[in-house]
Amino acid sequence: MSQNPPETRPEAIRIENLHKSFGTLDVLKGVSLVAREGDVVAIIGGSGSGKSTMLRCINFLETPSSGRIVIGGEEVAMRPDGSPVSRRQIERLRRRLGMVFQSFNLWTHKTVLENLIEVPVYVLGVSRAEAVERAGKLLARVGLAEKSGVYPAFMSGGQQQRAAIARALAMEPRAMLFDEPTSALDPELVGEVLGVIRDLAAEGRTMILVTHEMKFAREVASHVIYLHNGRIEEEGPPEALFGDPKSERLQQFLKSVS
Amino acid sequence: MSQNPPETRPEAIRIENLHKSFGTLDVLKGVSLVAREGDVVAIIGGSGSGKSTMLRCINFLETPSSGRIVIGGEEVAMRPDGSPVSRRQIERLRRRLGMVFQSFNLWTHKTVLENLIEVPVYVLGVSRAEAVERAGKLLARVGLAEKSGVYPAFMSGGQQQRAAIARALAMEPRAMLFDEPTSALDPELVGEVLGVIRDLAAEGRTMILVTHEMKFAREVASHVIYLHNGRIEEEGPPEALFGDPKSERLQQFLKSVS
Amino acid sequence: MGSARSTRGAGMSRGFWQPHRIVLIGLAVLLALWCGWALRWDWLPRYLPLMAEGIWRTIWLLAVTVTLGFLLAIPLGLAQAAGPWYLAAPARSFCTVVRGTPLLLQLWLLYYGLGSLFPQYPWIRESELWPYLRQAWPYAVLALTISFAGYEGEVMRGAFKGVPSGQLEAARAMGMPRFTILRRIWLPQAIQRALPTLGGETVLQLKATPLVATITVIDIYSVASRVRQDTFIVYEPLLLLALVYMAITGIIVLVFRALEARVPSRVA
Amino acid sequence: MEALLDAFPTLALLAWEPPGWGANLARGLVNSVQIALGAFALGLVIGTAGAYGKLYGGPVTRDLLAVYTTVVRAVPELVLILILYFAVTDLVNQALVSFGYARVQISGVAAGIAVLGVVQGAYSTEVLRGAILAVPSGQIEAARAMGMPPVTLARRITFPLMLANAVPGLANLWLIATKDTALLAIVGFAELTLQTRQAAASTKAFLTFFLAAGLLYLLVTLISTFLFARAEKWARRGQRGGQA
Amino acid sequence: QEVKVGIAAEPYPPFASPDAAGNWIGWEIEMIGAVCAAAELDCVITPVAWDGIIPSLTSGQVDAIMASMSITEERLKTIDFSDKYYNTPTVIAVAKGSGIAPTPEGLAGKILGVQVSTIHQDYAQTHFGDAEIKLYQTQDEANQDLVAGRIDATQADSIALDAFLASAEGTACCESAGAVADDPAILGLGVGVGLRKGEDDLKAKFNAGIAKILEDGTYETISAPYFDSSIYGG
Ligand SMILES: Nc1ncnc2c1ncn2[C@@H]1O[C@H](COP(=O)(O)OP(=O)(O)OP(=O)(O)O)[C@@H](O)[C@H]1O
Ligand SMILES: Nc1ncnc2c1ncn2[C@@H]1O[C@H](COP(=O)(O)OP(=O)(O)OP(=O)(O)O)[C@@H](O)[C@H]1O
Ligand SMILES: [Mg+2]
Ligand SMILES: [Mg+2]
Repeated sequence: MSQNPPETRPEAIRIENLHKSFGTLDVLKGVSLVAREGDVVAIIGGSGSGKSTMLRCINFLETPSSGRIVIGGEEVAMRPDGSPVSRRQIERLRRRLGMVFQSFNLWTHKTVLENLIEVPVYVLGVSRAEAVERAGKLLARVGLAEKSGVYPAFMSGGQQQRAAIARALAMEPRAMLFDEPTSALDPELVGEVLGVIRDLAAEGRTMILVTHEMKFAREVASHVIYLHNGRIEEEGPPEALFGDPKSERLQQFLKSVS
Repeated sequence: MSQNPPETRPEAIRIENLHKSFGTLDVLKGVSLVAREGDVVAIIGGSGSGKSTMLRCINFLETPSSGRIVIGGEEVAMRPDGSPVSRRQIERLRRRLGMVFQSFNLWTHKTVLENLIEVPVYVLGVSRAEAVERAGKLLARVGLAEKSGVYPAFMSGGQQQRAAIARALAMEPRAMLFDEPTSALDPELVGEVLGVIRDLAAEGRTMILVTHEMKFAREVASHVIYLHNGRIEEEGPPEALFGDPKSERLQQFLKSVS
Repeated sequence: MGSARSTRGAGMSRGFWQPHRIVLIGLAVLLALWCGWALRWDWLPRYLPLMAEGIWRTIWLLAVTVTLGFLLAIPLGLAQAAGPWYLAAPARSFCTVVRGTPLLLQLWLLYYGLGSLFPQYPWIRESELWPYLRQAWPYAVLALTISFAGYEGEVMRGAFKGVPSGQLEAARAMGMPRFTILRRIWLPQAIQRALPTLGGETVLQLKATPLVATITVIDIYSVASRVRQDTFIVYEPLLLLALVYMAITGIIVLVFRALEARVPSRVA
Repeated sequence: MEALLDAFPTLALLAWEPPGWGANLARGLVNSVQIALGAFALGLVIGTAGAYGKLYGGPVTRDLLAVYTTVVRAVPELVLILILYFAVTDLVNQALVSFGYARVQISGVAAGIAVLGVVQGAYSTEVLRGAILAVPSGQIEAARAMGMPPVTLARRITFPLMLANAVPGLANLWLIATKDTALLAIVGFAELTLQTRQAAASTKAFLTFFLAAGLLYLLVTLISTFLFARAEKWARRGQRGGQA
Repeated sequence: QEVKVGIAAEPYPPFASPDAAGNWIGWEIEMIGAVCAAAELDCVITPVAWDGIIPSLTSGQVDAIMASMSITEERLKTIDFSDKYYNTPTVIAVAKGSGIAPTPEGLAGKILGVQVSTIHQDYAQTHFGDAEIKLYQTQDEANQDLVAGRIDATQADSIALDAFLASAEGTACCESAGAVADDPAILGLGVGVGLRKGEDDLKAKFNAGIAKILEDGTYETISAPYFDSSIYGG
C-alpha cells in the first residue's frame, strides 16, 4: 500500500487467509492482501506458485477452499466449503472487477467494438448508442481506433491485449485484475501494453497484476507480493523488495530473473 | 563470425542474397549470412521483421523466392522460382540441421523417448537398441533422464523445450537452428533452457538462433544480425552491436528492449 | 507437398476459369446434351405438376425438420456437454437410440404403431385434432425432427465442449448471468464450430426424407419412383431426381457457406 | 417365458429353428455387418487417398475430387446403385459383346460393396481431410524439418495424429454403413432389413419383427460405440484430459 | 435353355413368399414351375428387390419376370409381356357398417387407399376423382390404416383383400363393399410374364406354356388349394 496517508482511502479489495486446494494439492495456503483504491499491487513468483489461482479466486473463477473475500466493502457470502451462497451476488461483484487474461480471451465471434459493448449493453443495461460512443473513446485511448470493426483473429498479439484491456475498462470497473498481461508478447509489444497499464495506474485505478516483468513491477507498483509455494514469502513496497530482499528464496528468484 | 583464425574453419551454412515473398508481401529482401563450424549466430529484430522466415528458409520449410543456400559445402539446387529441384536432396540436407521450434512441436502421440528415436530409427536407419541408448544419454544430459516414458503434454514448458533440443541432437546434426527457444517460458525456465544452449555452444556446435533475449545473445553469440523489415540493418560481433549500435533503428530497438 | 498449406489461399484467388475447369464443364454439358437426346423424356410433361409438388414437399419437409430438429438438438447437446447427470443421461440415451435404429423403423413405429392407437379412443376421433392426427405428414415431421435432433445433439455436444473455456471465463469474469452467457457467447460460438458439420448433415437429412413415402407422404423421390413403376422407365426419372437433389444440395451448400462467412476466420 | 409367449404369441416367430425366423434375422445381421465392414474399409482407403489428394494434389486432382465428393454425397444411394450396378455393367457387357467377348456377371455382393464403398469414400474423404487439417501444422513441420520422406511422415506422424480427430466422424460413417446395407436388397442380397421385411410380410407380425430388427441395430450401435470410444481413447494417448 | 425368372424379393402371399427356411412357396412359384415345364424351359428362380427388378431384366441379369406384374399400355412401351396368366377382380373394402358403395358417388369425399403404381391407383384416379386418394407402398399398410380408421376404403385385387378380410383383424373391423365396375382398358389386361423387348422366341415359348397348362388342367390343379374360384379371369 502506498505510503502517504494510507488509511484514509477506502478498501477496494481485501482477502483474508485464503486457502485453495485442487483435490489433494494445496495451491494457496493462507494468503491475505488489502488493496485500497488507487493501489497497484504486483504479484510475482515462480511458475506454479499460485499467482494465477490467487487472482482467479478474487473474482470467484476458482472457488476458494476457505478464507474471506471482501470487494468494495461487501463481503462475499460463502458456505463453509467456500462455495458462494448467492450466484447473483457473485455476478454483481464481478461487474466491479475488470479482468484481463494472459491469453486475452476476446470473443472470437465478435468484432473488437462488439466485444467492448457486449457487457455494457447486455448486462449493465447501457443504451447501445452510449456504449458505442464510450467504446470508441476507449479504443482511441489504447490506440485501436481504426480496428473497431476487425475480428480479434486478425489482430496481432499486442493489439489483442490492448483490446482486452479496453474491454475490461468498458465495464467501468472499480478495480482491474491482470494475469501476466505481457507474456507471449515480443519486447516491443510488451512496451506498448505496459504503457497502457502505466497510464491506468497514473489515473489512480486500483489494480492487481501478476507479472514476470520485474522492471515494470518496480516502476509502477505501490506494493509487491512475492508468492512462493502458495504462501506470501515476502511483501512490501517495491524499493524494499527489490532493493533489499530479505528471504533467501526471493534473493535467488530475483537473481535468476534479472 | 568469431575472430581468431576465421577462414580456416569450413563453412557450415551460407546464404546469399535470399529473397522471400508471400504473395505481394516481400518479407526477405536479400539477406546473406555465413556461419562457419562452431559459429553461434544470433538473429534479433522486431516482430514481423522476417527472422523466423529466414530461419525456415534455411531448411526449406519455406521455399525462397530467389537466392543461394549452401549447407556444408553442398548447394541446394533450386529452380528459377526457388522451388527445390530434388526432394531427396532437401531431405538429406535437412537431416544435417537440427531445428528447435518456438512451440517445441514434440509429437504428442509419442513419449519423450519415442520422440527421440523416431528419426534415427525410421529415417536414418539406426538400430533401435542403439537409438534408445543414445537417446538415454541425451536425455540425461538435458536433465530429463527420468521423463523418458512420459508424453510431452504432461511436462512443463521448460521440460518440453529441453526435450525438443534433445530430439534435434538425436539426429547428430552438423548445425542447430533455434527459433525463439525461450519465449513463452517463465523466467526461471528461461534460465534452464539457456543453460543447455550455452553448453552446446561451448562444445563448438554451429548454431543459428532467433532470440529476444539480448542478454543471452550478447553472452553466447559469436556474431549478431539485426534484421529490420526483411533487410540486415546491422551485423557484427555482439560487443560492437550492443556496445556501439550504428543505425538509428537498432539504437531505438535496443532501448525499447532493455 | 511442402507448400500446399500456404499456397491454398493463393490458388483460390487465381480465378475460376482455369483450362481444366473449362474442359470439365464442357464434358458435363456434353453429357447433359447426350442424355437429353438419347434418352426417353416423353413421360415428362405428364408428371411435371406432380414433380413440382414433390419438390416443394421435399424442401418444405427438409426446412421444417432441420429447423425444429436443430432447436431440439441445442438442449440435447447442452445437457450432455454441461448438464447434471439426470439431464445428461436421458439426453445421451435419446441420441444413442435415435442414431442406433433405422429411421424407417422410427417412422413406422410412430405412424403405424403410435398413430394407430389414437383412433381407438372416440374422444380423440371427435376432437379438433383428429383431422391432423389422421394425416401422415405430422408423423413424418415428427420422425424426421427426432432423427435430426438425435444426430445433431451429438454434434452440438462436441461443439459446446469445443468452445475454449477462456471464452466463457471471460464472460463469467465480467459478471454475465448464466443464461446471457449461453445466449450471447456459448451458443453462437458452438454453432459457428458446428456449421461445417451441420451442412453435411443437412444433406444427409435431405437424403433421408424419401423414407416418408412409407407413410404415404409423397415427396420428389416417390414421384420419381412412381414414374418408374408406372412406365418401367428406369434411368431417366432417376437422373432427373439426381439433378434435383444436386440442385437442392447446391442451395444447402450456398446457404451454409453464407452462414459460415458471417464470422470470418483466419486460415492457419 | 411361457407367460410371455401367452401374452405375445408372435414372439414365437422369433424362434431360431423354422418356422421361427430367428436364424434368418441373425443371418441378415451377419450379412449386413460383413457388407458394412467391406464398404467401410473400402471407403477408408478411398477416403485416405481422397483426403491427401484434396489437400496436397494439383488443381486438376482437387477439382475432380471436389466433383466426386459433391456429386456422390448429393445423389441418393439408390440412384447410384442402380446406375453403377445395372447401367454400368450393362454398358460393359454391351461393349464386351460387341468386341466378341462373353458377358461377365458381376456378383451383387461385390458390386454392393463397391458402390457403398464409393459412397463411403466420399464421406470419409471429407472426414479425414478435416482431421488432417486439424493436426497442428507444427507436428508435421517438425518431421519435415528433420528430413522425413513424405510416406514415412504420413505413416508415422500424420496418420496416428489425425486418427483422434477422425474417430467421431468415422463412427458416424460406420453406423450409416450398417444401415445403408439395406440398399443391397436391390442387387438380391439378403441383409437384415430385407430379412425383416420378408419375415414381417409373410407372417403379418410387423411390430414384432420391426422391433426385433431395431434391437439388433441398436445392439450393433452400442457395441460399435463402445469400440470406437476405446479407439478414440487409444488414439488420444498422450493428450491431456482424455476425450476433449 | 436356362432362363432366369425374376421374382420380387418382397413377399406377396399367397402368390410368392419365402418360408422361414428360405424356400419360396406360393401359387405363382408353382405356376413358374408348371409354365416352364410346359414350355420346356430350364427356369431358375431369382429373387430381386422390386426396385431393381426392371433394371435386372433390361441389363440381362434375369430373362423374365413373374412377379404379379400387371400389363399396362404404358409399360408395354418399355418392356414386353407374355399373355396374361391371371387376372383377379378388383374389389373395395370398407369399415364395417359404413355402407360405402364401390361407385364414384359412394366414394365421393371419402379417403381411398391404394397401393402406389398399381392398376388400382390408375383405376382409382380415373374413376374416383372425387375421392381423396392416398398412396401406400404396400397393400398391407393400406389395410393397417383401414383398421386404424385413417382411410375410409381401400381398393385392391380380391385375393389380397379376401385374405385380409378373413383374418381376425379384418373380420373385426371391415367388410367387402363388392367389385368395382369393369374398365377393360385398365383392369382387363391381367398379369403377364415380363420380358425384354425383341425376345419374341422366349415370348412365344411362355405363351405356349401358359396355353398348355390352361388346356391340360395343370392350371386348375395348382390353383385349387389356393383359391375358391378361378383366378384366370375373363
Ligand atoms: N484446475 C486445476 N486443477 C488442478 N491443479 C491446478 C489447476 N489449476 C492450477 N493447478 C495447479 O496449481 C498450481 C498453481 O497454479 P497457478 O496457475 O496458480 O500457478 P502460477 O503461479 O500462475 O504459475 P505460472 O507462472 O506458470 O502461470 C500449479 O501446480 C498447477 O498445476
Ligand atoms: N505463411 C505466410 N503467409 C503470409 N505471410 C506470412 C507467412 N508467414 C509469415 N508471413 C509474414 O511475413 C512477415 C515476417 O514474418 P516472420 O514470422 O518471419 O516474422 P518474425 O521476425 O519471426 O516475427 P516474430 O518476432 O513476431 O516471430 C510477417 O509480416 C508475417 O505476417
Ligand atoms: Mg499463471
Ligand atoms: Mg518468429
